[in-house]
Amino acid sequence: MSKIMTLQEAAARIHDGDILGLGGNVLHRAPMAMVRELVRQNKRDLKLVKTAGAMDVDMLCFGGCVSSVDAGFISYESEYSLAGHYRKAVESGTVKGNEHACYTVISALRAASYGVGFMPVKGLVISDLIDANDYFMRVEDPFTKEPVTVVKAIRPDVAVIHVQEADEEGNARITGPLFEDVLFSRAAKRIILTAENIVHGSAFTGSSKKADIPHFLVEAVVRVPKGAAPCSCPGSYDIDGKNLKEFKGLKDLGGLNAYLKAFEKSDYKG
Amino acid sequence: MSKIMTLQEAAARIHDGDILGLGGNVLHRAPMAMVRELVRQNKRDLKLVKTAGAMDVDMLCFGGCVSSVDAGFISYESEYSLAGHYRKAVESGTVKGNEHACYTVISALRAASYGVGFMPVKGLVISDLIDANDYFMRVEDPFTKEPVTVVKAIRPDVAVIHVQEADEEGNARITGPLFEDVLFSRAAKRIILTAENIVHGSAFTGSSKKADIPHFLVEAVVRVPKGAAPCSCPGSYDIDGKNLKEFKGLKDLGGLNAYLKAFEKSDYKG
Amino acid sequence: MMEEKYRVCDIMVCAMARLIPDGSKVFHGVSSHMPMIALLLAKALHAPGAVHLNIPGGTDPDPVRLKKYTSAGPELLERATAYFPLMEVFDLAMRGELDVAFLSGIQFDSRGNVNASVIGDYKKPKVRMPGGAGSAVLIPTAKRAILWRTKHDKRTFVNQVDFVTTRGNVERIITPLCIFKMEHGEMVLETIHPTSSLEEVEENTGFPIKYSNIAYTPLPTKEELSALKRIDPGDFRNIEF
Amino acid sequence: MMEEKYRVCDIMVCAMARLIPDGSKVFHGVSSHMPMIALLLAKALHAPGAVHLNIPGGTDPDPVRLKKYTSAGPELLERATAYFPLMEVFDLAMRGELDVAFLSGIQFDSRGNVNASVIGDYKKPKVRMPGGAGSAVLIPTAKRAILWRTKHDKRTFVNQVDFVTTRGNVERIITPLCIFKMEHGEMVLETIHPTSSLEEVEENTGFPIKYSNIAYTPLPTKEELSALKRIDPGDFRNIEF
Repeated sequence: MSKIMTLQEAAARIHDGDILGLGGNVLHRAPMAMVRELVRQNKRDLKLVKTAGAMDVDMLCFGGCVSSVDAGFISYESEYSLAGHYRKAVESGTVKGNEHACYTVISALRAASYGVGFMPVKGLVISDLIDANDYFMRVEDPFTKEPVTVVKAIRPDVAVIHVQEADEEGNARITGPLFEDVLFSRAAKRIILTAENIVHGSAFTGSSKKADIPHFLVEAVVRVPKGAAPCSCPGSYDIDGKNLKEFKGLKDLGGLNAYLKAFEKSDYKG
Repeated sequence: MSKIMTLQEAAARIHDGDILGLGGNVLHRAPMAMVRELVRQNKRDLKLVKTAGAMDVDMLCFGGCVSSVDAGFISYESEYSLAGHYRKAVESGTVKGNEHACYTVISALRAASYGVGFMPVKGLVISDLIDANDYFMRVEDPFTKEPVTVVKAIRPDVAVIHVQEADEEGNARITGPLFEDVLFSRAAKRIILTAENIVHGSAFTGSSKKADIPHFLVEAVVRVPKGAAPCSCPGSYDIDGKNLKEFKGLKDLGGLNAYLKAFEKSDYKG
Repeated sequence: MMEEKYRVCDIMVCAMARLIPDGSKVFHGVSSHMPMIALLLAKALHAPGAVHLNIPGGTDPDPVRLKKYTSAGPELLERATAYFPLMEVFDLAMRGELDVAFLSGIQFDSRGNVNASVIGDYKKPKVRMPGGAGSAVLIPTAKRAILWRTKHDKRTFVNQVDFVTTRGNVERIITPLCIFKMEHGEMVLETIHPTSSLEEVEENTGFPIKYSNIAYTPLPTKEELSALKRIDPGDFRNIEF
Repeated sequence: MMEEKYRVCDIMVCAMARLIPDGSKVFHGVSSHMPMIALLLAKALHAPGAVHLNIPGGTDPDPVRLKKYTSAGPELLERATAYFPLMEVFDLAMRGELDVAFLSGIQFDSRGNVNASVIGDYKKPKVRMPGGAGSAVLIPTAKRAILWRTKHDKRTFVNQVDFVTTRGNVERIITPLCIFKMEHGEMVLETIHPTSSLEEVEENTGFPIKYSNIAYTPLPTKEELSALKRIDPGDFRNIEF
């Protein structure tokens, strides 16, 4: 059964208020085409989840689509530096910045993927984060009676993952680093894939490198070549630094809309 | 730094009383050469851990090497059927049969690999196993206040894993099903590899399929072609049914010793 | 009603196959030739989109040749689409997304209790069984837990199991004589195999047989039998007998 | 003491490299060009057996060309021996087996508290920082947590951090002016870079400087500088300045 649809159709399956997991890491394999479409569709109240986000989180904050961000790190790394829109949104109180260690995001996603409500985390020992956030709690190890911090499960309503190859049923293979994407594909209730290339299923059955994400976890597949640009897509393209700088220079929503408009042809060519 | 050593030397690193994880699953890629050597070296009081064991667990029970078995299933599957020595050892009280669901072994190993003392397990709801075993406990989810069963971490002192390829530093690649072996390599304190082939490290660095087990987790590497026989080793050989039947027909320790003797040349050829 | 030419193993496997809807995610474990073959049969006939999940982790394998000695071998990775091994299948079930799990046990009672552990005292048992493998966590979590057992006698179907490895959520138990179905917490006779009879079921069951009407398990069709020969030329569906 | 031809970034990177013993398992994360290059330098010189762990998961990569914009890119899988991604590195640390973690923060006080989170109220902060990434769990669990920061002023080295992202187990902090070392729960001046002075350190630090004797950070050797040119021809070790 083909799950191929347009970017617009797939984005329409992400609803205001959803907990949204974003694949990739910092400027690598972020699902940028979907992020752009979510801004175009004027989504509201998205609750973002990612270990280390950058332009994706920043753009959604710029677009006013976000009510909270659960993450360990939000920045463009050293060359492109701070995520100004995210920062301003948290400082102005329009977005709740739920700080995690990257590992507690992983632990929270592991809990969701194991169907349990929480996960013990060894390393979170002394931190103001524990008392400042209701998703951390200090409990007693039931066997050793030692204190241990636990993190509450995060089960995204939907996760968007950009992959290099998917077949029309949703089997997908990632080239290069997996980051937390395979974990997201297990932890989230629904998975939307954007893919550089739609391949025939025999690409997986005939290879020793099987699909990383099996079709039965996937709800929608969108063909979007350059779907991670201007971020990198390992094996396909590196970042587009000029475009990144252009985005970082945008002053207002008018500028953002024009920027998004310029991507439409590429994002919709499918 | 080369970690290559003889089977005898590697087996000497497994001590009486150790919690011993065994790689592979039922009759596939079990570390049989090491199992044979442990019996030859007359190990005692080993606490075995495996999701689904067969000849490996049965032989160690036959040799009197075992004090407990934590597992979900011990049997040779349908054609070769029951694990008689294991069964007798538990029924006579010389071996403690700590029954798990296979998944609770996995959960216990996950806890160890995450450095925590326990792991919540969704599915273990109604079962006499919970009260019969001190490694299960019913607790309250600290967030939802719902009841949940937790399993105590199992951190093997050492795990023995038979792989198709390893380099002399201990980087190792598994062909075919991984079973729980990668998890064992993270959960156990020390890892001993037996390998069909010793390859050059460039086999991993030059390939897109990297090592499944990195060298820094590994303490010893032993070259043992046919090291899983008479069990199967995917990509290398299938089971030796005749030998399996011979083993199952053994009546006493004298028979076992003769059987083990016959393997010495093959096990020690290195 | 007796049909000489039909074998119980074929009746059981076909019955199991028909319980698999198209598109469902289905797991079988070790020592599970009958459900493995049933699943391959279902996929070959009415349920091409059923998802075959197994221990080695090959999703929807297309194995050249099944093995007689194992249902957890590397051939289940052959021409598979994705790698989704045992631990992930368990996780899937824990998330409530596993549609069908085929499991077994050694003792069953009329209230859906399953014993795969011990006869006698747990610490020093009279009989130590192989163990429940996935049963204790999969029977409660799979949307549908379908059990099969190739023995049907009063030591297997008992009034009260010696040890509750797990309880509840058993949908059906397929035996050499009949199919039981759980209804309102109680095991009810659903159909009798045409190779058996109500009397035989009653004589070999350690609890009183309840039923609303007497129905018979449909016999394998020609199409099913011919597909079975192709899928299982070694007749491994018969090894438990 | 001032040596015109030496750059602070080289002094810092060489100091970090020398803290890496041969055979140790070392992790760096995002925004971490300096420790990444320090680790590659250590491996090229005195610590060939140090294990390079990173976010993309390439163990001991031999990247053709580092990238200016990232220390978490796919080039860190190039010619790597094993795939051991971020979540596994965290697990390794939780098991007490990660030898060295290079981390950072925005504010530090003399008792080893690290703030990478916020200035002001956590819920509605005056300044929302990028976040501690791995710091909150790695600083307590790595055998050695080594911090670096390319700013050294009174807003960075404060009397009391605004928010404790994590505390304790900080071994050293390497700054553009000096190296601090934690001793008995207190940050002590270990060495001053030859490009700086005690006065400069004191003027730019928000807590009183403690030291037992005045020592200077050894300058980069010719061998180190020449290896640095080979490893980091793009001079990415300087991008934080």
